[in-house]
Amino acid sequence: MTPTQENNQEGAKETLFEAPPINEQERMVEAILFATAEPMTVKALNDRMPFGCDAAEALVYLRKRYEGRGVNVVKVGDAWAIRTSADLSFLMQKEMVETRKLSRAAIETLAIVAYHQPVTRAEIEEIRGVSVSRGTIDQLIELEWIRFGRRRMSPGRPVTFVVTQEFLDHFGLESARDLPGLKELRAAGLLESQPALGPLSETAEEDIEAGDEGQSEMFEE
Amino acid sequence: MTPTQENNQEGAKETLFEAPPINEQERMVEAILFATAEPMTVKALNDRMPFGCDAAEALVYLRKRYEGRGVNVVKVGDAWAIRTSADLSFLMQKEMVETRKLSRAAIETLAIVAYHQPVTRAEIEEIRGVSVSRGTIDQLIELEWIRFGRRRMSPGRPVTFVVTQEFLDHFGLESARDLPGLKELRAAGLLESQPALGPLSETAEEDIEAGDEGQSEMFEE
Amino acid sequence: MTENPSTFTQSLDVAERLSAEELVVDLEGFEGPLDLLLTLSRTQKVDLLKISVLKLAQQYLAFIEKAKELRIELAADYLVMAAWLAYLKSRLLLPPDATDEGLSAEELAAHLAFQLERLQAMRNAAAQLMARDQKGRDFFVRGLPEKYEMVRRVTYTASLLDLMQGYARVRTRDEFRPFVMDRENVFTLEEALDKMRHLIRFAGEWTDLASYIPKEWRLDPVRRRAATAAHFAASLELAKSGHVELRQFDTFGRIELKRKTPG
Repeated sequence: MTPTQENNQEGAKETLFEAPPINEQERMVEAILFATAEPMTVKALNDRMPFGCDAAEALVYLRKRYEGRGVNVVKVGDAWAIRTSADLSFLMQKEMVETRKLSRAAIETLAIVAYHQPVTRAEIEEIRGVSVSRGTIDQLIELEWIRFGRRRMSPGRPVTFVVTQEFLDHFGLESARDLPGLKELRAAGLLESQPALGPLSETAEEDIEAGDEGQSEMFEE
Repeated sequence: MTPTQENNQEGAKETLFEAPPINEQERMVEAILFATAEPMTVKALNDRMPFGCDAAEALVYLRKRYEGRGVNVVKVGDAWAIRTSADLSFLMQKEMVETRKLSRAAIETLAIVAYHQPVTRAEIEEIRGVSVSRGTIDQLIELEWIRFGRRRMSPGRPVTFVVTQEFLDHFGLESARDLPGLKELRAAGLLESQPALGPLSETAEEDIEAGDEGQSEMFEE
Repeated sequence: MTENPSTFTQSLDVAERLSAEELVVDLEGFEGPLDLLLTLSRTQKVDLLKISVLKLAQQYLAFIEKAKELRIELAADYLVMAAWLAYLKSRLLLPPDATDEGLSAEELAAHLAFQLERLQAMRNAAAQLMARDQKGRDFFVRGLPEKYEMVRRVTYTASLLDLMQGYARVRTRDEFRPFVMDRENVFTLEEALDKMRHLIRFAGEWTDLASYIPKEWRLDPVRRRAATAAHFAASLELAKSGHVELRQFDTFGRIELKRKTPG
């Protein structure tokens, strides 16, 4: 028996205790990462795989195999997981956009802010003649059409509301001053008869004291 | 401009409305199937993919890609899923789901439904020679392995039972046609419903005259 | 099915009888008479299709007898099966009755053999099914499924016109009234008069004033009021000009009108 043969025989004996070929190990890592409910560390992978396996090496191959695929092998902390490729995340959710018309209360509130800014909530209520719900203000803030302005230097230091740049963009206005006045509204046929006051009087307080015509909200539904 | 250039331009314009290339579609199907534990129908896949995609074609490529891998693309009824390769089950001790041991009655009833579907309760009882307890049916329904099929168009309009997609998924079957030994059983005439003649069929004579064996439907609510 | 009846008792050898006794003790384990028959048939060690139903009937009846001796309560279906098998046995032993129109004993026996074979086949199928790779035991689903989310996003819209109308609404009181709306709900005297002039020619009898109001003006209260007023005013005009007579029997009662006959 030549030494070579001897070596071969020894080699054959060893294979009984040898780790599976690397591509088999790669399959194993793939199956485990697919089925586990949490990311797996290399150690945890090795603990599960047959004796002698090298999960770290198998991971290198697996990672390469999934490069550019719909899912990728990614490192999460010191553990590994299979995750949806970032560019395909849109497949995991469906966005349904629903367009709704703003409620009458919201439009009126918005209009008052636009014409009277900066305006307090109490003033808005005075002008509309009905209380303004918290939800209406919140909705307009969320739409980024109004925002908080400076606090009024009057007792209680109430917050004021002003319209935003977003509002101007949406309604195609250069500034809130470009809003058509009541005269123009009338000319446009939006108003039928004489109003008591101009819309752009400088201070809201005056409007309320003098005009007071927003009190009875006849069109409120 | 040469005609070729013109064509190119036209081609470029069209791509704006064209489906993504097939390898992109394959990635998408891959991502969607990886993300879910439930089998997905081709229709459900198409619904989630961009307009113009052909999930069925992408699936052909994807299935081939995962042949021999640690996870495989499998067909379940008219749906598709990714499942770990069965030869790697030894790695999955942790993922194993402890299933309640089914009674002999439940296992036999399940087999009868699978091989004889759609089958009425009376037919199951005729085959087993014993009444089927409500609990047995309930257990199989709860496991989502059987469900109600269409009512039989025979007197009393008895309900029938059929196996579910979950049944196919659980037992790794592409369809009910792939049940083991189905062909042989059919060839041996053992799946034909024969008129009941024995002493345990309550209304044997009438049944024969009426030419139908589903008369006594005890499960009718 | 050609066995000699006299050989039956002997054919139940000691081993069989012993096994039958064991069966008696284990009766609880059987799922009905068919199951018992299937178990008994195994002692014949032949293909189920070639089974001797006569012999099987004999075995079954012997088993039932034994159970009775041991005062084991038998479920009714075991007894029904015993009675049927006793009948079948006698039929199989007697020469066939040519006048009998029913199924022959051989046909009944063949069907029982079929039932046994089918039950056995289903048991084998069940075993094969359960031996398959199973989900959650041999193969596994995705452990980290991702949620498919339906994101509902609501966008609100309003135009500059909405805004201006809203403001106009707030800044004006009843002065601001949609012009068109009013028009829609006004039934003018002229219209009523015009219409009634044509209709009263046919009003030879007393008729309710309300019946002159067009259908589409009757449902909505606002419109009905407007139309009623217009028609009432018109009827006064017509009475004044001498075209109709009016009458009302009590306050708020219905108003009736009639064409005034000339002269």
